[in-house]
Amino acid sequence: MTATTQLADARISVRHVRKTFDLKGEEFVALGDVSLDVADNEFVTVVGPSGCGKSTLMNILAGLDMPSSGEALVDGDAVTGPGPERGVIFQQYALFPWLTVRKNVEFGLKTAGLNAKDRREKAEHFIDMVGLGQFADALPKMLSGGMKQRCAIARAYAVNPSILLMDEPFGALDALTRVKLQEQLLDTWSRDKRTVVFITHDVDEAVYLANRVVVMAARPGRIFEIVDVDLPYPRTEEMRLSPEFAALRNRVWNAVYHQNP
Amino acid sequence: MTATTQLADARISVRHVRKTFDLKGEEFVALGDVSLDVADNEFVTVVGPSGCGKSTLMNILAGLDMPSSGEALVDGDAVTGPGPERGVIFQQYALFPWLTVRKNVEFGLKTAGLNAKDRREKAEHFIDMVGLGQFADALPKMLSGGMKQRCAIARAYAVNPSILLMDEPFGALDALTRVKLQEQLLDTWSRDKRTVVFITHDVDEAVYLANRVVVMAARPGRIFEIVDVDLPYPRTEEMRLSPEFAALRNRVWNAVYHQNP
Amino acid sequence: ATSASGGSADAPEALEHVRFGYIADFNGASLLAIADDQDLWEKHGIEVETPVFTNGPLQIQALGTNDLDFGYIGPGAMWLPASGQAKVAAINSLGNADRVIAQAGITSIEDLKGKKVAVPEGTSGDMILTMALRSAGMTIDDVEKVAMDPATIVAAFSSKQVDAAGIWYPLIDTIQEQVPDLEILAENEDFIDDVAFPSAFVASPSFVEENPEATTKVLAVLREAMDYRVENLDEVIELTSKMLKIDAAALEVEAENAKYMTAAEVDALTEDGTVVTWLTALNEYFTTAGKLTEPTDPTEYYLGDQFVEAGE
Amino acid sequence: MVAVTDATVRQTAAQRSTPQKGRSPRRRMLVLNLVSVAIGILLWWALSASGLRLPSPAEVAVRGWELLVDGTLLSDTAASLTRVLIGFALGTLVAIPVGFLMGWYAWARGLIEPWVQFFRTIPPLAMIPLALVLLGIGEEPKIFVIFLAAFFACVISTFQGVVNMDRTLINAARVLGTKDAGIFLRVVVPASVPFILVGMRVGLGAAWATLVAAELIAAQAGLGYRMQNAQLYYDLPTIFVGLITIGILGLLMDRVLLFAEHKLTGWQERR
Amino acid sequence: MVAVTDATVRQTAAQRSTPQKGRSPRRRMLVLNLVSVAIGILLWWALSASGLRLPSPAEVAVRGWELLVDGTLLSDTAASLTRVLIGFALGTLVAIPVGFLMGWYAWARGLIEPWVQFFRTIPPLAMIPLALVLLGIGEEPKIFVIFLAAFFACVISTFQGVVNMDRTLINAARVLGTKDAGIFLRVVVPASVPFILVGMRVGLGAAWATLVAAELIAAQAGLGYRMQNAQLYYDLPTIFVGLITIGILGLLMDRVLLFAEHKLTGWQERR
Ligand SMILES: Nc1ncnc2c1ncn2[C@@H]1O[C@H](COP(=O)(O)OP(=O)(O)OP(=O)(O)O)[C@@H](O)[C@H]1O
Ligand SMILES: Nc1ncnc2c1ncn2[C@@H]1O[C@H](COP(=O)(O)OP(=O)(O)OP(=O)(O)O)[C@@H](O)[C@H]1O
Ligand SMILES: [Mg+2]
Ligand SMILES: [Mg+2]
Repeated sequence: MTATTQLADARISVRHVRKTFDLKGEEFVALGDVSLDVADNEFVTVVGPSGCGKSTLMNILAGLDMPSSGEALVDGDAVTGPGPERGVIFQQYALFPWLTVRKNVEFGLKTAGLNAKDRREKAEHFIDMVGLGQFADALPKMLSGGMKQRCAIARAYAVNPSILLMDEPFGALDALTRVKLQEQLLDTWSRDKRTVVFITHDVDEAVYLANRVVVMAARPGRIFEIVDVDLPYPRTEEMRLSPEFAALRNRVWNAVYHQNP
Repeated sequence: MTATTQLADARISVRHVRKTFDLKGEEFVALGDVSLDVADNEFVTVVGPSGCGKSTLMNILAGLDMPSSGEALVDGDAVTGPGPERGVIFQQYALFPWLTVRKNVEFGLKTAGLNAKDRREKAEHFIDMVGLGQFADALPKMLSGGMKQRCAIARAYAVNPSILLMDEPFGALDALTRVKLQEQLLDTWSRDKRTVVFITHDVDEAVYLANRVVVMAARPGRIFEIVDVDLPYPRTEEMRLSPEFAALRNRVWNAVYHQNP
Repeated sequence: ATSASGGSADAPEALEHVRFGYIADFNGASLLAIADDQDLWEKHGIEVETPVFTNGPLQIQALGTNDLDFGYIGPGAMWLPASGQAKVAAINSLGNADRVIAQAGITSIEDLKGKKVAVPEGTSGDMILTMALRSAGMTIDDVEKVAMDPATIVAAFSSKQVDAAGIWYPLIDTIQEQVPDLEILAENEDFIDDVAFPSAFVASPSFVEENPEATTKVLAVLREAMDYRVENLDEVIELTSKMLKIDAAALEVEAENAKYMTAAEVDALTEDGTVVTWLTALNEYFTTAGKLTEPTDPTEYYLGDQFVEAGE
Repeated sequence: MVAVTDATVRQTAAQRSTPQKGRSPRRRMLVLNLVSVAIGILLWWALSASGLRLPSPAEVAVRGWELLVDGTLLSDTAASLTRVLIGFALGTLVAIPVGFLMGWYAWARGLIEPWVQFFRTIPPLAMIPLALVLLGIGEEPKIFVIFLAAFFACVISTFQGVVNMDRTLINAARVLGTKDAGIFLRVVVPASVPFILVGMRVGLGAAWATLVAAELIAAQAGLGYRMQNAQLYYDLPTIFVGLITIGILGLLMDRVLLFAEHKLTGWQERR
Repeated sequence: MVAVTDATVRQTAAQRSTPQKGRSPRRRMLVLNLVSVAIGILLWWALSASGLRLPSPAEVAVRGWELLVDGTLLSDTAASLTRVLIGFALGTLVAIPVGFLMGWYAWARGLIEPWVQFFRTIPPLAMIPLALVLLGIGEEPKIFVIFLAAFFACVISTFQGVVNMDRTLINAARVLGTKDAGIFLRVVVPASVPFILVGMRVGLGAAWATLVAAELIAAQAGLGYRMQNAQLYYDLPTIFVGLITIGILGLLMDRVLLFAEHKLTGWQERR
């Protein structure tokens, strides 16, 4: 079962993307015919069982991997490589181990050509935002897992991309920090009109943040169901406790739960 | 505020452990005077904000790092290095990238001196248990994040240690897989009389699994509160929905939430 | 090197620049030490540069690439001028330092049959061994020849890894300290009638052709120094020792084992054809040894006339 | 630049998903290699024709043919190859455990390092008299000199590989109950393979490069010996035949190492 | 074995938490170094006393003193050091971008690799005639020969470093908008530092070891030249003074590299 939506003004569109890997000589289908359109300023979350191809899909959108067939378009052009308009947060953080937190966050700013002072100011802002102020001069090896993840978030935010591709960005964070960062993300998203594709395992989180929740299924990796979330923004803590929210959460839960008998 | 419990028959006891790191010339207190006893066959979960010293504490228990002062005892002996009775699951998986999933799981069995056939059988069992059967011959680089984590879990389980030290072991797993593995863990824990120290960010998970939930606080890393979970085992899905569970969850939530004003 | 300033009365015009290579032993360096000490270069209007080399063939190569104008070679490298790669500008000395030595108990050349004999290929040590074997009616194939460089032979002979060697003083002195009872089976004088072991100064053919005057001036310097060397050998040893920073005692041994001639003596030997005979004999040796296929006539590469001329 | 980057992505993707196309980049590589060699030979020809005192490729080819026909080249190659192979094999075999000891145990490092550092700066030429006194004039001193060259190149690399190891993997092995010997064999060695292979490749070069020095020690045959001999007689074509033979043999052995590396480090995500 | 492992753990812990104690292991290392050197010298003394034809440490010390007093040692050292430093610096400076090109662009690899592989197996001794033909007898050919030795050791390492790079870091830089040049300078170079430093350390050894060969080319002064000269008269003490000076200089330069490495790779979790 494949769910497809075709939007006229899609910022991102994935058209019949198929991705196979060579797994010890056999062809392994990581993604089998995935199609998806994401509108401008849309917030899409992706949930699905481990190994269903979420990261693979994100790599293709980021331009780091090419589909075996089909194509991914961003702003109407086929994706052939990474672009500055797309910011990526990797599942494995991918911090530069030889740079301090500050230098990591400044990395993209330097590429963008900002001068030292602007870089520093901007980096400072995002480092404080993720609560790493005290560790601005620490190397990645001195950070805890959650702190590394926050550093990666600050790095991606700093270059101010109009599309954010986030692979389980809050997975290693405690509940409190997570809620804070969720709020911040929604805040910038609504203020700066970003387009977000957000992979998560937390169904609550998926519903709380999204315009639409994409539920994927495995073997082969495909879109199982797309759940529209009709709750208004800004979302509040009360909404989390509302029956509508519970209903949506259950729908997503069931979609994830019952796909694999 | 330091909460201390002294048990007579503690399997693990942490006595006034302090751990400092050198952070760019300054002394950073990762753990300041932590004391904790874990009884035999107890299931202790640890929650706390990112960077509060959970992994540091676990490294000390594992014998991979030494406290700056104080001591950690296992079965009454000071911990001076890793021991075969303590199995560890690392926050960063730490799979051997040159070995297949199967060989990774067999690694500890080979050290234990099992013959090839027994190793293979045992490995097969645990690989199937974490749902990686199809990927037994895949290298770590071919696995998704959640699959790597499951491989690390299988590797730790395979050597059958009587103490399990688990650092966010289910953090990268989808809800469904996570629940399955929680059940399996509780199952073996109660059947094989293990002692488990389990770090997590998921308050639900912490309450659902534990005899006691240790809530840590940061700056300096310390034990903020210990919440006894008086729910009977085996725990069921219904229990998760019970008011007692909700009350406990709220207590833990509040402990985590309100420690940092 | 000598400074360019303060030209002498003989040479008011611009000094000729000459690059003169040498090897840092007594035979190779003594004339340069004298010329330097006596300011002979300036006297003859030459500004000299004296790069030091560790062997002859490398200098010949440098002559060929125009990095050097003159050089110094031992008898073992004499086939290089004979194959047209350099001119022999002057004969320096007659070597008398080469010996075939053997471990105690080996008393004749004939005893060497089947024995391990170390030899630095393409040197006068190689030559004396070949001559010695030939004089006993043998060839190199009758012994087990092991090629090594000279310093290695010292180690090999001293530690009795080889039975015999074709080698020279002062290295033999060093060996003798370790193996006092070594036997000397042959020396240069044994073959004085057949072949001499002359060391020589060589020049780049193009330099000689293009700068005949400078060549003559250089030869004049050499002549003067040669005379001085014969007369003041002890002093020259001191001078050379200072220049090379080598113990005078070692140089003395070397000096004892060579024959030094005055310019006039060399003139005489040149004019009566003796020098050409030596060179021809060497060519024959090199041809039989397989190093040369078509040797040039020595008169074509020995600048005897110019040498004599330079004295007039 | 962007175009190239994209090409890389595409190629990676193609390689991963369609194995049957995997041969094409390899063939392209071979073509590039051949083009490069052809350019080199042309350059050489031009240089030798332009009056530089170099033998022309044709002269060298003729001389090579002569040496091949009269058997010299084969027997020389056999002699040299044997020496290099034995010396190199021994050198790396000893270097890997020694490098490990140095990287792993502070005491071993303290004791061994000064000597490794000291001896590896000493030219092989200078080692010859010592080798001869200690080992005679047979094959042993020659192999010993080559051994040293390979050893020193490889020991530094292995050491660095051990020192640079990811600690978490060692920790993972330790908590699985593995002791030092097991950690060495099963964790440190595989994880250091990239470094060890650098060491082996550099060591292989060093071994060949030392050959001439080694064959100063009373060699009866061998490429280095032949070249030295030729140098005395200024026989440039023979020297070139020797150089080219050594170059080609070195290249072939390097390919074998590269192949081994490919097999051994396939687990890495690499370009 | 277990005891040692535990000691390591403790030491790591101590180092991390109490910086003022950090000096103690370093001092211990120095003591071990000194012990090792002392043992070496004793062994040498014993060997020379036992009738092996080696000069005794005392003789060598006396000769060293003489050479020092008359200024020869200093001027030789200055001459050799200049050559090695220039050759080595040029070698590594060229090797790093070339190694990167080879690792990054398939075409560059295809074109360059055969020649790198070929030339690095060619002994420096055999390069001398060529160097002389091309560059004359000044400082250039000497520096060139040393340059080659350093270059080839370093280029292989850099290449390997680039090839073995963690792809995710490159991807991280690419999604931040960085182009090839930036990726090279800001990602590949720092990430390859451990490999590059192996190359530099091996290259440094190679540079010193090549010195003797380099100074065959009409050197006026220099340690290699002095040793060669001494060989004419089999002046072993002078040769030993040369060897030891080279060894010590090599050791010191290696320490500088190690120090640089420590600064540059402090970000790594290491033993
Ligand atoms: N290089 C590769 N070679 C072979 N198989 C691969 C490779 N990369 C990914 N795969 C396979 O593709 C599938 C999808 O992987 P992907 O990383 O996209 O999963 P995911 O949905 O992100 O899972 P998770 O939630 O665990 O991170 C997995 O089964 C994985 O084994
Ligand atoms: N090598 C080190 N040098 C300096 N500081 C360190 C080092 N290792 C850990 N720390 C600091 O110790 C603190 C505790 O780290 P730890 O990894 O134990 O946190 P954690 O509770 O596991 O956090 P998380 O939930 O994010 O994994 C952090 O602030 C971290 O910066
Ligand atoms: Mg993933
Ligand atoms: Mg942690």
